[in-house]
Amino acid sequence: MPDLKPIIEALIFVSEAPVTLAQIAEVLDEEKNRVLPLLRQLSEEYAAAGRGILLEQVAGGYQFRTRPEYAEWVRRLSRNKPFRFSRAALETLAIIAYRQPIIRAEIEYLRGVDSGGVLKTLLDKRLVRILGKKDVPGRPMIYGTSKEFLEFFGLKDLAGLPTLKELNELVPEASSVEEGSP
Amino acid sequence: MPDLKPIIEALIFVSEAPVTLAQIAEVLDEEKNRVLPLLRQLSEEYAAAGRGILLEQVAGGYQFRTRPEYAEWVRRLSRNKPFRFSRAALETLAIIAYRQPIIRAEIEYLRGVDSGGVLKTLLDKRLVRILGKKDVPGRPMIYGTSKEFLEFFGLKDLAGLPTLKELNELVPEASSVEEGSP
Amino acid sequence: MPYAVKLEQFEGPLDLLLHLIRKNEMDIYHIPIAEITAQYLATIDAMQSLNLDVAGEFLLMAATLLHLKSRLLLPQAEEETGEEEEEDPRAELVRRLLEYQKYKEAAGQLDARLVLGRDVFSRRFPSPELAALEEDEFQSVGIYELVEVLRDMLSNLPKDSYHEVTVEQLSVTERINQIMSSLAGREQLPFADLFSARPNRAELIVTFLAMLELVKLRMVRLLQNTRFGTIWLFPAVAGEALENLELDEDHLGYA
Repeated sequence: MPDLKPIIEALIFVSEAPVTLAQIAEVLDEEKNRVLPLLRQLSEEYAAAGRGILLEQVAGGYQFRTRPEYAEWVRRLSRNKPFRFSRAALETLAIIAYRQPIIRAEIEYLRGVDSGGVLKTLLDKRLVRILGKKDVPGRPMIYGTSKEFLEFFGLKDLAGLPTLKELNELVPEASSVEEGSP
Repeated sequence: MPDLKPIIEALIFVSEAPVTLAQIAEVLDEEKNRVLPLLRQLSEEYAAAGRGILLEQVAGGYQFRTRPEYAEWVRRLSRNKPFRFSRAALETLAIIAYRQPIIRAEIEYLRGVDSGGVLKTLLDKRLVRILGKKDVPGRPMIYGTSKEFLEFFGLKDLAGLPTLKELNELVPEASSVEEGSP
Repeated sequence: MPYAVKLEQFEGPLDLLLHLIRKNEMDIYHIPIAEITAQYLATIDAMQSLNLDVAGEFLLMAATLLHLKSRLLLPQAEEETGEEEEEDPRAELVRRLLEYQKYKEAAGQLDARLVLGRDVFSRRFPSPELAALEEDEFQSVGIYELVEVLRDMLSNLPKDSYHEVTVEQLSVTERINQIMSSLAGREQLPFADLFSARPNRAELIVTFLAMLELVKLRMVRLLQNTRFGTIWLFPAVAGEALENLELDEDHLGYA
């Protein structure tokens, strides 16, 4: 008979949603009234001083949560989190990287949506820079990638960017299928 | 002066990816060498008997993970079957891990078979990444392992890979499978 | 059939060769090429007879083995034309086999590790604590962002509205009062809710001036959760104080 308490701890720990007593009992193949006192014990152990996590009952289940008094520290950690690319940012960056020099209208034509916001984010993050203005009516700005872009992606130069063709060549069958489709 | 250990516990708990010593020290505004012994203490406390979770050093940071002996129960809760690597994937990963930076032709010479498909799979799974292009005719892409690779295989860093045995003779067939885990 | 082996189990020709050498307990440094070639070819034949698609690499290796065999059959003296002593023709194959074995071994070691998601599990999802934080983690919006929003909205207006004569012209003061009353009793209000569905130029300008005034008077705070995200209005003073607020239009200087 294995020690059930650490198993319960592990089960609750890895679950994104709160885990119910019924779920735990089912996984362990045990009676609920054998599991419940173990949950209470676990909860008490975590509630003891010197711990950063609490076992709480939420939405009909059990879930580990950080102690509320540490919220400020947790917030600080999340603030220091490295910049996360949104899908839109990545799309735009990819288009600029591969099609530069490029103007905003071309980016938007390719993406099919307004890209001003995401362009600005990329300019702010210094991944993209303004190369100049195009000699056409309206003198739109021309965008390209920056030195920081190369550093961020660990590239020596732009020629180091893999081409789509090269990626397709990895799996010859797959690329030929794509070429054949309309 | 707040008790730092529970805060550290909360910070690691709340992160999806392993948290580095530097990140923790920055959030706490403390010297790394004041944080490190606390991390060690935490790690020992979790390693003590009766716990379902371990504090592990992986991919250059710290992360809570369930104890391996409870894998079966965790899988039961999530109703997942354990996945299996193909031998092609494992061989290719091993070659890239030990020989990086490496180009596709070198991988294929070592394996003796076309490896485009398996390379593509490993790129898709983010276990392998493109490091750039090699300065030789044809500018082939250079591959290396990712941070996810370290996380996935529970490695602290690349130096944590077991040294390649210099094999001057044949090893018995089964040994490659049974050979030790950490 | 002499070689009862599962053919699909071989990753490639090197793998198959290693298997044959082991199985026959051959000395890897002195591989009897004739013997191994025969076994190798027999295996490939078996693969083909089972209609297995034999990859080109297997055939290439077969050719290499046959070539090696023929070279070993040649009298040594005739082949030694150079001044250096010729390397054993099998040497490269031996090197490749040992090298391949090394990585095959390493692959097994990787597989034997405690793999995340298979043997050990971590919290690979954003913690509810962080998810909640990200929602109400607002950045302060400066005047610059406000003006940008104004410019964007103006540029999206249809051209003809420039010449539209508005019948009901709102004053800035009236607008301030309107904003404060829609904000009363609420914790926050999306900035965009202050405008009608198709605001005209005058409405936009009056509303913006009212907003600027309220910010200047520190009666509201404008916050944004992400750059270019929704701008939210927060009452900066307690709810009761708002209702008793008297505004002198002349004092504001917008009349």
